[in-house]
Order: sequence, then structure tokens, then C-alpha cells
Amino acid sequence: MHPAITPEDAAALIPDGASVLLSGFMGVGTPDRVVRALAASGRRNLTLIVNDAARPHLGVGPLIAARCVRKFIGSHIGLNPDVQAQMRAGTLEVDLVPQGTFVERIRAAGMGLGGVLTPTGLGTLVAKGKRVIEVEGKPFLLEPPLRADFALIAARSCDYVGNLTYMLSATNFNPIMALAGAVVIAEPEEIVPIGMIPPDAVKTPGVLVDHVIRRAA
Amino acid sequence: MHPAITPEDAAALIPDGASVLLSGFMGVGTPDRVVRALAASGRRNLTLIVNDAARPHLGVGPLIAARCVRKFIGSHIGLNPDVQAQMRAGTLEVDLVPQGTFVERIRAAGMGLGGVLTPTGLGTLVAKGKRVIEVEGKPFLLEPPLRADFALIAARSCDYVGNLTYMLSATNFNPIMALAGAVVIAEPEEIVPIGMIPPDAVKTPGVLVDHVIRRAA
Amino acid sequence: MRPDPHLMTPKDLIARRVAQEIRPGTLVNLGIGIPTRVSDHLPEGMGVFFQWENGVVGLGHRPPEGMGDRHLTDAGGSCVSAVPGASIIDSAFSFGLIRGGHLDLTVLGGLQVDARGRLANWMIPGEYVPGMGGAMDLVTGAKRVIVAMLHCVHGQSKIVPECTLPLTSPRRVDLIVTELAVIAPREDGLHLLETAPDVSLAEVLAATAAPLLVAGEVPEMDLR
Amino acid sequence: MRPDPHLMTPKDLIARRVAQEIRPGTLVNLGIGIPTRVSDHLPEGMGVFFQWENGVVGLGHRPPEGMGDRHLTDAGGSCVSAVPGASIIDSAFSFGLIRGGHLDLTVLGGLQVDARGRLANWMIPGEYVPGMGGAMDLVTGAKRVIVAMLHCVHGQSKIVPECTLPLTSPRRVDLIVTELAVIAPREDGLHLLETAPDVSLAEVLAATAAPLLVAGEVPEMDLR
Repeated sequence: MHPAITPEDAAALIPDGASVLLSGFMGVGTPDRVVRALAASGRRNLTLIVNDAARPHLGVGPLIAARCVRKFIGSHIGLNPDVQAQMRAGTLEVDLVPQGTFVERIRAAGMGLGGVLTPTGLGTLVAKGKRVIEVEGKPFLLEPPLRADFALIAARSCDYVGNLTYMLSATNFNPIMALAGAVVIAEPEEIVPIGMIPPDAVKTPGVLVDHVIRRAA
Repeated sequence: MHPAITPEDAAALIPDGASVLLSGFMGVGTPDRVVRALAASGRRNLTLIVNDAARPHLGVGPLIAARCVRKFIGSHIGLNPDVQAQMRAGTLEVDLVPQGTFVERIRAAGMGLGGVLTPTGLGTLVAKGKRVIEVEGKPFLLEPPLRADFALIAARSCDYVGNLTYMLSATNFNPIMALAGAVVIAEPEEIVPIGMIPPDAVKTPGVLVDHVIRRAA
Repeated sequence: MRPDPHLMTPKDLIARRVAQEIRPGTLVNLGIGIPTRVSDHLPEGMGVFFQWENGVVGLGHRPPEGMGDRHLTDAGGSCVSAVPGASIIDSAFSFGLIRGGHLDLTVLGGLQVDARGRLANWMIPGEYVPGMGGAMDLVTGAKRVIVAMLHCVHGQSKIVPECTLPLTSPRRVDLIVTELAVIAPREDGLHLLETAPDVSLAEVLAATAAPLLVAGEVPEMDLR
Repeated sequence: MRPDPHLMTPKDLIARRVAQEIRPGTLVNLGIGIPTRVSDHLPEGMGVFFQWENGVVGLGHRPPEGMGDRHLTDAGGSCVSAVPGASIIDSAFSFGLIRGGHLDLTVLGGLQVDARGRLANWMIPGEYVPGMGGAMDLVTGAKRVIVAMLHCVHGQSKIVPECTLPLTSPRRVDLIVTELAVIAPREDGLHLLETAPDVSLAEVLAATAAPLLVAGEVPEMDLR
């Protein structure tokens, strides 16, 4: 495990044009400090893989407001007028994915599976141009894995091995996204000594985590 | 939630010819009391879906020794001579599945997915007669979901809602199998009052559990 | 005390009627909007667990002012509480419950439902594109789907012969509850089961663009 | 103190040589048999995490007599300990780590390895059918695969021109370590990299049924 870095150090690792998995559900469970550092960095053309666009000042909103994002892959954008405006202006590409398919595609990428066979989306716009595979007489949509160059994870606790715990509904996409980033950066609320997190309480083993962000001053 | 029942009550729910998901890894994390009750019940023609055959007096061994099982689906039978003997005698059908494919097929059944696309088994005997699906230029084996009439689960703690926790390596297949039984029966080491298990510590929500077995006298 | 249905708002009337559909000991998902109000009309002690897509199983009421925590929220990001016996699951597990047939009931809002009982509730092309969130998985996977919505919008019926908006799923929903009527989509069409208090059959028929099947006397909603 | 390689058992010699392949800070899976011994030969403080398929990440040594617990076991069901920073994952997650490219190295036993570097280690048709357990996933998914095995069985070479036993995976393994030699399967065949102490090149060639590629002087294993 590497020593803890600052949010600015973490943001500096992410180049223009990178794809980034970003956790959170309406801003809950989003790594806010690294999001703000990244928004301040002036990064451009990011592909953001995140459940929802939250609101302009919430969750990943600041990244969209700062025009860092070229492509958004997620399930909900209804409460962020910036996204709607940039989408209409043609400067932001939006790929809407059903939420259950979204998270399962990320898991498939992280777990070395070839994709997801889901009934969700069959017979709707979502199925357009996709393969339908029949298994035991039932049709399923084949959805490909969804991976990224980086995964930015919000955790409750972390030790210096990188083991992570999450808290209540701030868990959401975090443990799944931690599987599927080529580089995984965790922003915990606290860092505790090694051995202080009971093995059964760990939700993301440290072997998956590449960098840990220092606690807020 | 129903009141806790005895292992014998639980065994009585399972008819001849039923398919049963049974957790454990070399007998660790196997619900031993319900296994013994089922072996004593004289049940016949069960299909057992379990990682390994353990040993004659360990894990699911007693069920095999008592000749309750007609078909075994799992990944390892090397340490149970009963299985080898019954297999040669033609009284026990054995379907060997790579362990990672095994658990993922069970998860797919429990999570409403059409199957698993895995690279494991390609180019081996395991691929025989199975469909190969290409995704993004790479071949994957299509493995169907694996579900059962019953799932027998060994837990550490349980509350009267049916929420379950597991302990260390006795966790293994339990949380996955609890998804995929039409009827789920949990055998905890202890039953605690509702509200005593912190929500973040629950590994299987009680909504998945149909019956809870009383603690040992 | 039994509330006077004549004094209830249309949305509360819908929520109250939907609440009667909830069986004890079940797992229920309530969508945003009118569906969220359903839990307010449910009697205590039924052992019902409400789940949100965000991973809370066993959602409780809104906590008292100043006692919320940002780590325990509903799908809109507002602070909630949890009931005794609540549990937390990650998003993959949450949708596994939904898609895997473990969810007994979902109650969702709607933009349109058509004569085949198909729901559209996630976009108005060229106008409003919020995204489907978890709605497609919910309609695909839940054992029972109830649409809770106002009967009309801008004077136009939301119950139409054929959806003109993109479908959420081709699955036929199980029940439609509006402030005017309770309607059950079945193989042969939309069956009118109940009318709201003080609403005549003629009013319901006039407010509904899709054909309704009426068998004999249509009873009034019982909002006890 | 450096052990005398002349006094080591063949299996310990193999384990010791394999231990040198382990890089600091990596995630490693050791199979049953000779591979299990590898961790005994690893220097302390390398920050290596050993995982078992059963979900333990951060396996420690065998606990002192009487201090084991049935809830913390290795893949054979024997009691183990865990290192500080260990974690527990379920079986689906465990194989996700393996298949998803998160496992840096696996060390497995073998029945046969052939000239194309393909491993067979899960059954002898008509004779012995233990099952593949996690081996197929490990060989398919691990970043690096080392086969640790005795060179011969019943006087027959286990390194053969073409596997006659069912393959574990068509993937070419990365290294073969026996008590006689270290061999690297590559695109063009099996490269003999090292011979064991007191073992001549001729002895290795005589004991190996598959052709070996030898480039110049073959160094002796350094078992420091």
C-alpha cells in the first residue's frame, strides 16, 4: 500500500479523455473531495460512468458544470439542468442504461465475465441494435461489460492495506465500481491502522485499491 | 417471519426428488444439523448442488453415505470415496462444474439473469455441447442459471426477521445460495432479537429467508 | 380515525387506495412521487419491508428534524430512518432482489398506460429525458406492478389506446390506481374495477382514452 | 540461515524455488499439495496476500495447537490464521478476483504439462476423478500461472509432448518448477532455464518426455 495522497494528487493522476467510474446515488456515497479537485483541475473530455447526474452542486454535478465531461453513461439525469442543457447543445453525449443493467455490466467487467444476460430492456428502446440470446426458451438482452481507466470510490473507513468499509446507503455502487477500474482510488472518511477493521466487515479487499486519499484536514 | 423450527421440521419440508442447494467448503459453512436430519429421514433421489462432497462424515458426506442423493452437481469429489464408489456403480450421477462457474450460475439464477458468460472451461471437456458467445471479439462459454427447490444455509447469527450474518471462511457459498432456492432455510448458530444485527453487518436480508432453524439445545 | 375521502387530495386518495393492496410480510418498492406517499397510509405492524434501489431494505419514516444522517437516504437523497431489522445491500444486490423475483410489489408513477397494460414512464422524446433509473428493472422483475398516477395531465387522459411514449417494459402491469378509478389490465383489455367516491361511471369513461371493460355494477373504492 | 539444498526434500526444494518468484505486495493463490508449502519459504514483511478460493484474503500460518477455529480454514478444511489486514469475501467475489484479473499469481500442482505449456491437473479418466475445483478458473484468470510438481510419476515424465489427460485450460502456463529443473513454456516451446543442484543437463533431458529448448550454459537453481 502506498502512503495516503491528497485529492489534488489523485486528480493529477487522471488525464484528459480518461474514463472514470464514479460512485454515488444522488450524491450520497460520492467521493466529493476528489470530484471537486478534478473539477478544479480543468480536465477535459472525461467519460463519466455514474448512476445519476445528481444536481448542479451535488455529487458529480460540479464536474459537469465545469465542462470536464464529454460523455455520460448512467441511468438518471432528470434533476441536473446542466446535463439537459449540454445534451441539447450537443457538447455532452448521454448514454442512458437501466440501473440494474448498469451496475451488473460494471460487475461483469470487474469479475472477468463476458457480459450480462438480462431481461431488462427487452421490447424497449434500450434493446435497439443489441443481441438477444435465448436461454432455456427465454430471451435475454446481451449487454457488454463496462470498465474504466479509473474508479473513484467513497468509503467510510480504510486501513493502510486499502481495505474499505462503507456505511448504510452510501454503499450503493462503491463495492462494485471498486472491481472495475484499472486504477482504483479510494476516498475514505477515516484511515485506521492495519488490523482494526474486522475481516468480516471489509467490503472491498485492499488488494483492489491502488491509492488512498488522506482524510480531510 | 415464522417462529424457529427444528432441523427435523426443516427436513420434513423437503420431499423425495427435490433439488437442494447446500453450502459449505469441505464441510466448513455447511448446515450440519439439517444435513443430519435429512440423512436420517431416508429421503431419496435428491439432487444436491454443493461445491464439494467433503468426506464421508463431514459436510454433505452423511447424505451421500445414506444414499439420499441421485445427482451431485459441484466442483470437487476427490476426498469422498463414497461418491467415487456410487458413481462407478452407476447409482450416483455426477456433474462437475468449475467452482467459479458453479457459484456464478447460482448467482445468475438468484438475480434473474439468463446465464453466465465465462472464459473458464473454453477449450476443455467442460465446453462440450455448450454454446460459445463472442463479445467484443472474445469468446465466452454460455453457462445456464442453476437454481433449486431448496437452499440450506449455515449462518453465524440470525434475527427473527431472518437477517443473516456469516463468519470468516464459513461464509463461502452461503450468501449466494440464499438467493437461489425457491424455499430458503437458514441454520444459524444463534438467533438474536430483531434490531441487534447492525444493518451494515447483514449479509443476507431476511426477506430472502423462509424458515429459521432453532439453535441447538 | 377514518379520514373523509371527500377531503383528501387526489394524490393522497390514490396513495391510500394503493396501500390496501399491500400484503403483510412482503417486500415493497415505492417509486418517487405519489408512490412515496403510500407508506403513510399503511397500518403499523404489518411487517412490510420497504426497499429503495439504493440498497436500503427496511426504510422507515423521515427522521425528526436534525436527526438525519447523510449516510441513510432515500432515492432522492433525503435523509430517512430504518426500521428494526433493516439491512443494507449494494446496488448489484439491490437489483438482484428486484430482477430475481424477490420483490413482491412495486408501485410506480406513470406518464402513460395503454390498453395492453404497458407502462411508459421514463421519457418524453425531445422534451424531457430524465432517464429510466431503476424503473425498467422494477417493471421487468417485480412480482406485481401497480401504477399510481393522476388520471389525466393537462386535460389529456394518461390511459391511452396505445402508448405514444417509449415503453418502460412490454410487461402488462397488474393494476392502475388513479384519483378516478381502479383499473386492472388483463389479457382481454382494461377492466374497470372501482370508481372513486363521488365519481360517476360516465366521468371515468369520459376521462379515459382507452376502452374500458365494465362488467355490471362498478363498486366505489372503499377507502377505510 | 540458508538451508542446504542437498538436504532438502524434493518437494521443499520446489517450494523454495517457487517462493523466489513471488513479488512484494501481490495477491497470490497457492493450490493444495506442494504449492501450499511455498508460503513457508517466503521471507517475512513482503506484504504478500495469500488467498484461498474459500474467501480468505490474507491467509496466515497454521495457528498454535488448540487455537484454531472451524470458521477460519484453508481449502482443505484445516484451521489457519489470518494476517493483520485480512478480509473475507464470499465465493462469487473470490472467483471474481480470480477470473477478473486481480490475482497476480497462482501456483498449482500438475498431472501433466505439455510442449505447448498446457496443464492437465483435474482428472485421470476411468481412474481418478477428483474434479477441477477452482483450478480451471485459476489457470484461466490469474495473471501468472506457475506449475509446481514432481518431474516424474512412477518413473514417467509428467512433461509430455502433448497432454493425454483432459486439459485444465488451453492457456499456456508461465513457469514449471520441478525438483530437477525450472522450465518456461513460450511460443516456440519449453525453455530449460535452470537445473537443480547436483542435477546434470543430461539427467533433466532424460527425465523429460517433451523436447526442451536449451540456449547455452544452463545455470543452477539459486536457492538462497
